[in-house]
Amino acid sequence: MREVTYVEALMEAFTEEMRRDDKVFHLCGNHGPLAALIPEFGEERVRACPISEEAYVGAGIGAAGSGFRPIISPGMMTFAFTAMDQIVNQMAKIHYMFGGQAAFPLVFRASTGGGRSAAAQHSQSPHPMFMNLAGLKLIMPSTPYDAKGLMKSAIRDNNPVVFFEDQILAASPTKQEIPDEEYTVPIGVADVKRHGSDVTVIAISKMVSQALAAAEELAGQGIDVEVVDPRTLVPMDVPALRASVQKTGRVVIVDEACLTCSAAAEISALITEDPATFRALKAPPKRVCSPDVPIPYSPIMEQFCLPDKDNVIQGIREVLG
Amino acid sequence: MREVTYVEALMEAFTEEMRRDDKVFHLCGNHGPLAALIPEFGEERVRACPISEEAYVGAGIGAAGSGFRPIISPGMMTFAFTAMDQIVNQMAKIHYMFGGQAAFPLVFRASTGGGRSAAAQHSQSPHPMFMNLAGLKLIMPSTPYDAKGLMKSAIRDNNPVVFFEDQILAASPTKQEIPDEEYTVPIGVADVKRHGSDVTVIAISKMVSQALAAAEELAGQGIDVEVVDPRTLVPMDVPALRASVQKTGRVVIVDEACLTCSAAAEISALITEDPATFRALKAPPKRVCSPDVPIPYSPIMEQFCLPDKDNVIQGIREVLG
Amino acid sequence: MALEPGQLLDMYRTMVTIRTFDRRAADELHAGNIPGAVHSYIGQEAVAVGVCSALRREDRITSTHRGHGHTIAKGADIKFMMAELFGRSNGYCHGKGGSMHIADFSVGMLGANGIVGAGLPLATGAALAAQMEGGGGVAVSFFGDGASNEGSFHGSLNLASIWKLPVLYVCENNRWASGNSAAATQSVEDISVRAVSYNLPGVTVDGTDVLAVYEAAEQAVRRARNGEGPTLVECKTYRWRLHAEQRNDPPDPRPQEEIDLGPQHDPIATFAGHLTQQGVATEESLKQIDGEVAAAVDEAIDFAKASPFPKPEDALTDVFAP
Amino acid sequence: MALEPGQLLDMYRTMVTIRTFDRRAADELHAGNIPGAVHSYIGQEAVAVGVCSALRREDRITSTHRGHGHTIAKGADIKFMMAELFGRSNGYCHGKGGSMHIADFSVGMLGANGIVGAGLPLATGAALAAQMEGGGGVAVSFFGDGASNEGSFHGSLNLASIWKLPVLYVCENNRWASGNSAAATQSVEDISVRAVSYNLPGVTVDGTDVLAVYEAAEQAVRRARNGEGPTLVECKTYRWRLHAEQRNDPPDPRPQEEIDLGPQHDPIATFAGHLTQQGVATEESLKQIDGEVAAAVDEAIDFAKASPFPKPEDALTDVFAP
Ligand SMILES: Cc1ncc(C[n+]2csc(CCOP(=O)(O)OP(=O)(O)O)c2C)c(N)n1
Ligand SMILES: Cc1ncc(C[n+]2csc(CCOP(=O)(O)OP(=O)(O)O)c2C)c(N)n1
Ligand SMILES: [Mg+2]
Ligand SMILES: [Mg+2]
Repeated sequence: MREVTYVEALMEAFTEEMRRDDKVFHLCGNHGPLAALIPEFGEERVRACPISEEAYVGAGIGAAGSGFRPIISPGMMTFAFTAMDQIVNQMAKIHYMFGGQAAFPLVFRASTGGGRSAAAQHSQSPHPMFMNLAGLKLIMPSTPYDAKGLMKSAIRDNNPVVFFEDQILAASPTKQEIPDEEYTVPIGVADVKRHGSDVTVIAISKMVSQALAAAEELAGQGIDVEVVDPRTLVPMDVPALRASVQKTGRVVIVDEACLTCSAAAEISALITEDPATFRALKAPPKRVCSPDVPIPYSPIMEQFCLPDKDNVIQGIREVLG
Repeated sequence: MREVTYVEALMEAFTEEMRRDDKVFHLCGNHGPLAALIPEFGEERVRACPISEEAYVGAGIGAAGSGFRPIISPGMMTFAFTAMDQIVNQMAKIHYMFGGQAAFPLVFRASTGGGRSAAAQHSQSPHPMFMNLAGLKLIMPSTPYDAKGLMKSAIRDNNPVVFFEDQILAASPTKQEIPDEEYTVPIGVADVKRHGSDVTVIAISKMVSQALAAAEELAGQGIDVEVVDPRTLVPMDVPALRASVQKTGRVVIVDEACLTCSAAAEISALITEDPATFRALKAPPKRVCSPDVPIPYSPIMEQFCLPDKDNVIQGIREVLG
Repeated sequence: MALEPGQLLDMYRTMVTIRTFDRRAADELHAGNIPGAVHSYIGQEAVAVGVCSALRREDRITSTHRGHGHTIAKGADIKFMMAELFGRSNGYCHGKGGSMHIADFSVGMLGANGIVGAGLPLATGAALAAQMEGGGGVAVSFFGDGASNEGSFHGSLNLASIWKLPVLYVCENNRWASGNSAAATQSVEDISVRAVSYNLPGVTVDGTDVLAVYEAAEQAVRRARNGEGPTLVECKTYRWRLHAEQRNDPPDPRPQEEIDLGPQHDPIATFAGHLTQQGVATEESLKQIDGEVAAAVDEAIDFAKASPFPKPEDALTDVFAP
Repeated sequence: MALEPGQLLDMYRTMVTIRTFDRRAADELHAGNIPGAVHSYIGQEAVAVGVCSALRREDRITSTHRGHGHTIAKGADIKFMMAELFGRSNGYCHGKGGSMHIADFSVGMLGANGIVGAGLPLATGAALAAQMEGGGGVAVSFFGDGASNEGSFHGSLNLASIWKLPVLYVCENNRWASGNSAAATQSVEDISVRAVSYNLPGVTVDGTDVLAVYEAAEQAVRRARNGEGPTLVECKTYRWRLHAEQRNDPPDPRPQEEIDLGPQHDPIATFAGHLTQQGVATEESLKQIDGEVAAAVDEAIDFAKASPFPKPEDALTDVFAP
C-alpha cells in the first residue's frame, strides 16, 4: 500500500495506461502536472495546445475515430464551453448518428466546482448539463482511490467519457492509501462510503467529504448516517441508491451544482418515481445544493453558496423531522 | 379577435415592440420570416450575420450592455452551441459578476425539439441545460397566444431571456385567436390549460398539445385530467404546480427533453420535496420524457423517442394505479 | 502525376453518379419517400471528385451537411447511402443518421456533418492520427465558404500549421451560405488569402474544372505526405439547386440571373468535352457510362425501397459502444 | 494629434499608477489579504495607457483576465478597484467579481474577463451600439497573443469588417499564453498579419513605447470615428511577473534570460527618459508624481481594508436586474 494525493493517483493511472497502450495520448491546454509524463512518453504523446479548445477537442474526437485514445484536458470546464459544440454535437452524438460503425474512445477531463475565490467564470459545477446530454459517460470521483481506478476504466472504455475533477480535490495535499498492485474501479457502480441505518446521504464528488464529516458529527448524537457516493453519474447505479433509501426511508442528496436541474434533482426523481422506494420514504427527499446564482468571488459569499457539513446536517435534521 | 399562427404571433410581438422602442433590433443567422420586418425597420435593425454564432451572440451581449435591446436568433439551438461560451460565461453571469452595475436586456431565441426527421444534430431539447445555468430566464411557450405575450414581456425584461420555440410549433399552420388589443403574458406564471380533478399533467411546450389530447381521450373514459403549462421554466411558477398536485394527488410530467436531468426531473423534485405536496401524493410522480439517446433520423425510431399522447395516457394510467 | 485514361473515366463516372444520385434523391424526397431534408451537391461535383482522386482509400475525409458528393467520391456504396436516406435499417447508419450524417469509415469517410464548420477539427484530428501512425496518410476537410467564418476554421488551421499536420482544408466557395450571400457576410473575396494567418499555402482554383481541382489537391497531398504540413485549397463553384430540398421548398433567395449562370459552367459537360477532345472517350462511350450510372442509381433506389425499416426500439441501441 | 504636456504627464502618472497598483496588489495577495489570483499587468503599461489616451470617456473597452491596467487607464477609481480585490461590499462589483471581473460601466470599462478571447465579441457589440447610436463613439477590445487563436477572434474581426464597425482590436503580444510560448502555439510571428483575413488594416508597434502605441491607436480611432471600420493593432510587449500571482506560486516556465530582458525595455523608464529629454518634466517632478501615486495606492489599500465585507446572503442578490 502507498499513500497518494488525488493528482498523484491520476498521474499513476495515466502512466500505467500509456505504458499499456501506445494509442493513449494527451491533448491539453497547458502541460501542468502532465509535464511529468514527457520524459518517458515524449512531447508527441503529451501535447500542449493553443487556446483553441474547439479545435483541439474536435481534433481529439477525430483522432479517436481514427484509432487513437486521446485524453483531452482543457483545464477548467468553464473554459471548455468554448468547445461545447464539439462536445454536444460530435462527441456525444456521432457514435450513435453513424449507427455505431465507429468507436470514439476518449477521455475528456476538466476541473469543476468552486471554493477558490475564483468567481463565476472559474467556479461552476455544470455536470447536470452533461447528464442531460445523451451519449456521454460521466464520472466524478471523490477520492484518490476512485480517481485512479475510474480513470483507468475511462481510458479503456470505448466511448467518450467525461471525467470531472473537483478543483479543490485536485489541489488537495490529502493522501489516501491505494494498493501497490494494479486495480480498476468499474464505471457505473456506486460506493457506500459509510454504512448507516437512519438516513441515506447521497453525495457527489467533493460533497462526499462534507457528508462524511456530517455523519461523524451526528454519530456522536446517536444518528446513524449512510453515505452513498454514486461515483459515476452516467450510467447511474440506480439500484444501489434505491436500496439504501429503501433501507433508511430517508434521503438527503448533496450536490454542489446549482439547485435547478441538478444531479440532485435527477436522483430525487429516480428515488421517488420507483414505487417500492416511494412507499419506503418516511419523509420528503431533501436536496442540498448551491443556490441558483453564478458563484461569487468574495469568500464570505462563496462559502454561503457551496454546500458544506452544516448544510448537510441541517438537511438531515429536516428529513428526520 | 384575430387568428394567428405561432410564427405570426411572434412577428406581431416583434413589430409592436420595435415600434415601441427603437433600441430593439435583431441579430439573426438567416433572415427567414424576419425579412418581413425590413421594409418598416430597415436592414440595420434586422441584421443577418455570418455563420459565427460566438461572435454575433457575444456582440448582442455587448450591445445590450451598451444600451440596446437585441433579439438574437441563431436558428436552431443545436447550432448555437458554437456560442455556448458566450451564453454560459457572459450572458448568464456578467450582470451578477459585475455586481449588478449594468443591465443586459436581450432575448436569445432558438428552436428546439424534434419531430422533423432531422437527426440528432438538428433535434434536441436542451432546455434543462439552461435551467441548470443560473442567470438566465427561460421561456417555452406552447401556443400562439402565449408566444406573443411572453415575447413582448421578454423583450421588455431587463435581463437575458432565453426563448425556446419548438420547431414543430414554429412550423405549424395551426391558428389561435388572440385579442386585437395589445396584451402581454407575465414571465413566471404558469397556466392551467385544462382543469381537472383526478390527475395533474404538467407539460412543456409542444407536449401541452399531447397532454390535452390525452386528457380529451381519457375524459371519455371518466378520467378528469388537469393540464398545467409552466410556460416559463425559469423562474418556475412552483406554487401553481404544487397547488394542482395537492388538489389531484397524482402527477405526470411530460417533457420532450432526454429523461436524465430533464425539466421533468426538476419538477418532480420540486413536487416531492415540499412536505405538504409530498403528503398529498397518492402515487409516485411519473416522468414521460425522451429516452437518453441522441434523437434518431428515421421517423419510426424518432416517433418512438418523442413523447406523445399515448405515452401520456400510459403515464396517467400508471399513476392512477 | 498524370492521370491514366481509366482514372479519367472513373472520375467522369463518379461525377455523373453524384449528379444522378442527388437528382434522384431530391425526386424521392419530393415524392415523400425520403424524410427530412436533402442538400444537393449538384454543380459542385468537380470538387469532391478532383480532391478524392488524389487520395488513397486509407486517407480520411470529413464532410458537411452537403455530403453525398464527398461520400460517393470517397468510394462509398450508393445502395447503402440510398437506404440511409430512406431511413432503413441497412443504411450506413441503420437509419439513425440520414442524409446529413452518412458515414462509411471503411473507406475513410468520417461522416457528413450537420453543424457548419464542425468537420474541420475532426479532420485535423484524423491528420494528427495519420501523423502519429507514420504511414504517410492524409486527411481532408471539405467545408463551405460560410464555414470559413466559424471559429473552428481558425483554430484548426492554426493547430495544423504548428504541428505540420498532413491535412487539406478544401473550401467549396459557392458564394452562398443558405440565405446569406458571401458578399454580405464574408470580409474577403478569396477565402484562400486566409492561409496567410496560419503561415501555410493557400490556393484558389476553378472548382468547376475537375482537373484543376485534382492538380491542386495532388500537390497539396504530396506536400502533406512529405511532412510539409497543411494547405488551404479554395474551389470556386456554384450550387445549382436550392440550399436544401424540403417538403415545402422555400423560394431561392439568389438572383435568377446568377442561378442561370451555374449550368453554363457545368463541371460534367466541361470534363466530358475535355475527355472527347483528348480522345479518352467518345460521346457514345460517355453516354454508355451515363446509362450505367442511371441503372446503378435505379438499383440503389430499388434496394432502398426493398430494405427493412428499423424497429422503433432500435432507437435505444448504439448509444454506447461495447 | 500632438499631445499636450499635461496629457503626457497624465499618461506617465497612469502608467505609474498601474505598476504601483499591481505591485501592491500582489503584495497584499501574498500577505493573505486578497483571495483568489491576481494577473499582474506590470511591463505592459504602455499598451493600456497608449490606447486609452486616444479614447474619450464615452468610448467603451473590454478587457481580459489581466485587466487592472485597462481599468485604470480608462479612468476607474483605484479605491473601488482595490476594495473589489479585497472582496468588500463597496468594491466595483460588491465583491462578486474580484480581480478578474472588475468593471466600471460609468467610464466605459465593460469588464475584465476570465475567459480568454471572450471580450472580442463583446467589444464588437459595443462598437455596433456606437455605430447605431451615431455619436462617433468607438470600442476597443484588449486581448493577448494567446487569445488570437480563439474562434471569437476570427468571428469578431470578420463581423466588424463587413459592418465597418468602429472598433480597435488591440493584441498585447507578450509571447506567452500562461505556460505556452507563442513560438510553440502560434503559427505566425506577427499577429497583425491576420488582418489580411478580414480585409482590414493591421499594424505592429513597440508595445513598450507608449507614444508609439498612442500614435497607432489614435490613427485607428480616427479611422473608426470616420466610419472607415476596424483596425487590428498588435503591441509587442512583455509581462514581467508570473502569469498569475497565487497563494502558492508555481515556477515561471519562461527562460530566465528572457525574463531578465523585460525590465531592459521598461515602458515607464523609457517614457520618463523621453519626458525629461523633451523638457516636459524633470526627474524631480516625476519623482513627485511617483510619490503622489504611492500615496494614492496606499489610500486605496487603506480604503479597501476599512471597507465592509458583504453579508453571506448578499450572494443571492444581483442575479436578475429589476
Ligand atoms: C453552426 C451552424 N450554424 C448554422 C447552421 C445552419 N446552416 C446549415 S447549412 C448553412 C449554410 C452553410 O454555408 P456554407 O458553409 O457556405 O455551405 P453550403 O451550404 O454553401 O454548401 C447554415 C447557415 C448550421 N447547420 N450550423
Ligand atoms: C477559453 C479559455 N481557455 C483557457 C483559459 C486559461 N487561461 C487563462 S489566461 C491564459 C493565457 C492567456 O494568454 P494571452 O491571451 O496571451 O494573455 P496573457 O495572459 O499573456 O496576458 C489561459 C490559457 C481561459 N481562461 N479561457
Ligand atoms: Mg456556401
Ligand atoms: Mg500572452
